[in-house]
Amino acid sequence: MTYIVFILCVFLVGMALAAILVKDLRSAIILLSALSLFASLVFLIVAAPDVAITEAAIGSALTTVIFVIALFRTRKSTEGNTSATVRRVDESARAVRQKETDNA
Amino acid sequence: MVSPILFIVVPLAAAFLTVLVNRNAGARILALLTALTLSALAWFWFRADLSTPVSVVIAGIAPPMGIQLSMDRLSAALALLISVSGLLVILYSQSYLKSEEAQSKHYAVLLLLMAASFGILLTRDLFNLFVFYEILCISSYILVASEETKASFEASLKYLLLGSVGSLFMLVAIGLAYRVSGSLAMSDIARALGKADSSYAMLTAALFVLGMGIEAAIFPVNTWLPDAHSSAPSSISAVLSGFVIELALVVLLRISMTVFSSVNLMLPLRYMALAGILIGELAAFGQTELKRTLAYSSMGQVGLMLFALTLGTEAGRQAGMAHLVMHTGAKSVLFLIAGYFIVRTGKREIKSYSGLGRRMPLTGVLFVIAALSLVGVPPLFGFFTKFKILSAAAASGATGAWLGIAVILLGTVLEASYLFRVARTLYSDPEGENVKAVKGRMEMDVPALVAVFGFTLLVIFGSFLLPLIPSGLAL
Amino acid sequence: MRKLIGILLIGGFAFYLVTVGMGLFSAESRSELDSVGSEILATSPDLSGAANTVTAVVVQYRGFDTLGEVTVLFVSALGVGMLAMAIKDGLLKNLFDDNGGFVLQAGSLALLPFIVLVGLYITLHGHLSPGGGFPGGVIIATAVFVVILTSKTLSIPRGLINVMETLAGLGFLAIGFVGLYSPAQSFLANILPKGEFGSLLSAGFIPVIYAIVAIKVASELINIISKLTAADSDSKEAAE
Amino acid sequence: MTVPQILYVSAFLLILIGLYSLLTQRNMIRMIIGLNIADLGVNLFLVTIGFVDKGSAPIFRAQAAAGPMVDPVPQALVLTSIVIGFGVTALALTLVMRLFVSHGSIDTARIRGLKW
Repeated sequence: MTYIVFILCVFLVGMALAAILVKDLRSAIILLSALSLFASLVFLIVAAPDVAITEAAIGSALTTVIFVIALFRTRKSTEGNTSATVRRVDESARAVRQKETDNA
Repeated sequence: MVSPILFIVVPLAAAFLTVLVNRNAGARILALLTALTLSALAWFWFRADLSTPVSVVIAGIAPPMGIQLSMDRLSAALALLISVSGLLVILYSQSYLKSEEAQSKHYAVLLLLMAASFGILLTRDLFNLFVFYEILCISSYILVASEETKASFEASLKYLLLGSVGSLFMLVAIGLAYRVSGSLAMSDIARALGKADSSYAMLTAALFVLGMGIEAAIFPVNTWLPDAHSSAPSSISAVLSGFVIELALVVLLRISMTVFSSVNLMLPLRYMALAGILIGELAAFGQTELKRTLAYSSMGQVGLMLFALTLGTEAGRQAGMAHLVMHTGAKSVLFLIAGYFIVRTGKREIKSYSGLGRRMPLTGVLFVIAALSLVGVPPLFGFFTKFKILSAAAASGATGAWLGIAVILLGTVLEASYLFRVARTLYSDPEGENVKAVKGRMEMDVPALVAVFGFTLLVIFGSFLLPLIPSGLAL
Repeated sequence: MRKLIGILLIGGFAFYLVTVGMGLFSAESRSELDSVGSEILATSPDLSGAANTVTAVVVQYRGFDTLGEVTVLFVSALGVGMLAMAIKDGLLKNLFDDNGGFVLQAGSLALLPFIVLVGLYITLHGHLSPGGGFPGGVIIATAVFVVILTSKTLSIPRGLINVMETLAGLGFLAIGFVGLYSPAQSFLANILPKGEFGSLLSAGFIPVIYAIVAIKVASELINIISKLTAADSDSKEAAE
Repeated sequence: MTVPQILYVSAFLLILIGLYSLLTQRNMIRMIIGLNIADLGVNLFLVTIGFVDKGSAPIFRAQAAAGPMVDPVPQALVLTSIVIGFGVTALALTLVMRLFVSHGSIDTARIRGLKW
């Protein structure tokens, strides 16, 4: 058990470092979410299942949702107005869908 | 049977209900009624015989397993102060916030702030204290941001980030305390820390004081205060400067005297207090905006109270509590009137208020009275409290007491000069453009005037309350 | 400069904590509890009737904290509601106009009852197994988020959610008052019959409180997310 | 090293990493990420305090598990702390969104109104 905890804790610290050092904000948020999920695994191992389930639901899922919403809403647009951002997001969404239909 | 628990439950229930009341008027009336109920409750407890504190256990489980609330004389006095100032501020908001949209939620948050204040006063469980402290902090952040200006959002976020770090420190301290005592009840922790290793107790106490000191605006961690108090809506500035920081200060002091009695925190706190007085008053002297001046002045006044409370003598504690009551009255009056000056002129700088005292004669007089009391001019309440602090310091013989007296006198001189500057501007000859810029009727609205008048009564006749102010900062 | 100050501050703090803290855990790790926890473990089955002791602590021994905790969420939801009203950039509206097609919409609606069921299970078994009102409420709210994310025209019944929120809050306080005016004479006292240990209908008021907490948490979270994702028209409606 | 020591050290490192990020970052969302990491560290610390060697989860089952149970009280505290952390995060991010609407930036260096 000591080894499992040790490896998981090394992961935890590594992920935390990565989350604050990584350039891309999106990656940082996803790393935070993964960090939370790993932490809930640690909680499960050290006999705290209640904490684990709450951390997984709130820390890992909900917090990420809020962070992603905040990221979308604070995305810097090149022209300085939001309509351009909207257009860009729309275009990328359309491109993704196009690709999917192509693949299908 | 009137249980102290009503202090927490009544505002909570009213806040939950406010969400359903979408009309502003309804929310206002609900908030006013709640504050009236709370004032009546507080009056009941203030009059009650509390020579032995009344304790209530939650869920019928005695501490250390359960949570215990306890009502003593200090809590009853502060509860009365909080509920009456809450009542007056809600009355004032009625006319001040008229133009704002969707203010009904604002009242709910204000009620929750009051519930949390009562919670941290009454609880005797360290973690329960933390939970109520968090409610207090979060509602303060929201109320600061509710001015909805650029500056208020920034101030609120800054306050939030600093406050969250403080809560983290507090939580670590609670964890350390639980590790050594195996309990969360304050009395158990006090006993266990007394026996523990001194560096361990010191670390726990330092983390806790640093964490909670952020809300109490103790010197090194009070950088949020001038921004938050000056960019909040004026009624909220009155609440935050009027009782929130004082409350945090008193609770912090009570905890460091009881739970952390094994650690000598008084001396470092006393020097922090002196640094706070100097920096606050010096910074206030240099400000050009009225509300910012008042905010920095609060910083200095908190230092003054902290100095008196940490003297370690009965007289010092009594003087500190008296000064706290005086400051609640005076600073509320000043902030509430400053709010109206901003509404009438649309400007925040002191120099644009020239001649306003002649246009609003009654308001101007009330402002000057509160300012004089804050400086400590006889026969106002402020004179007696400041005098008591100085004499207590001289009699205590504590380390740094004489240095403290010198700093307080210097602070008083600075305070007198900047408040006199404001008063002179109010009664100077108005410049042509300013007269036109002033809109609205001559005086403040009636409810606001009543509220300000209530606080002014406290400032003038507070000296008669002196024998009633309790001093025991007991657990 | 900022970095330097940050490193210095944190380094000093680190040094102190490590020196004291390693001393704290340097002794061989404990095999026995020497805290109030052991007392709680001994008395909990009789006193609360809950198999899960953490639940017993959260709801009964420290139920007052839970009331405060629910209030913290309530305050944040109020704050988010007050502040989010003026964010009107229309970005998310456009984002969510991209509704993902029929399969996703129908699928999310079909999933809704199942996710809610899981949430209810976790909530109501809180006194028997890990879980309880907080994760249960989050899961129930998640079911609604999935529908929000996929559908274009769904409008959240704000009024209904507000009513639920208020009723849940008042219900919690009412249960507290029942305890206060019952023979136990103590706020939040567990006066309901304890039932058979380990069965679903046991532990007195613990499942009731957890159900209330779940409703409260779910409605707060739906409120927060729907305010934050609200499009222009929606936020105007909320302002009224 | 024993399990509590490993947990203690990593909880402590998480707090430090989070606080470092909070103090040095200029992007407000990154500051809040730092706050969350520190929060997680504190939660891990609290769980560590209640840990007992070879302890089982504090749930009574039909077939009684051998050995001691871990302390349930810190776990209850952590539940509260997680929920409070979420509330603060949601509020902070809403404030950041509002600041972006009024200033067009989430960089503290570009927001000039107040000194940070």
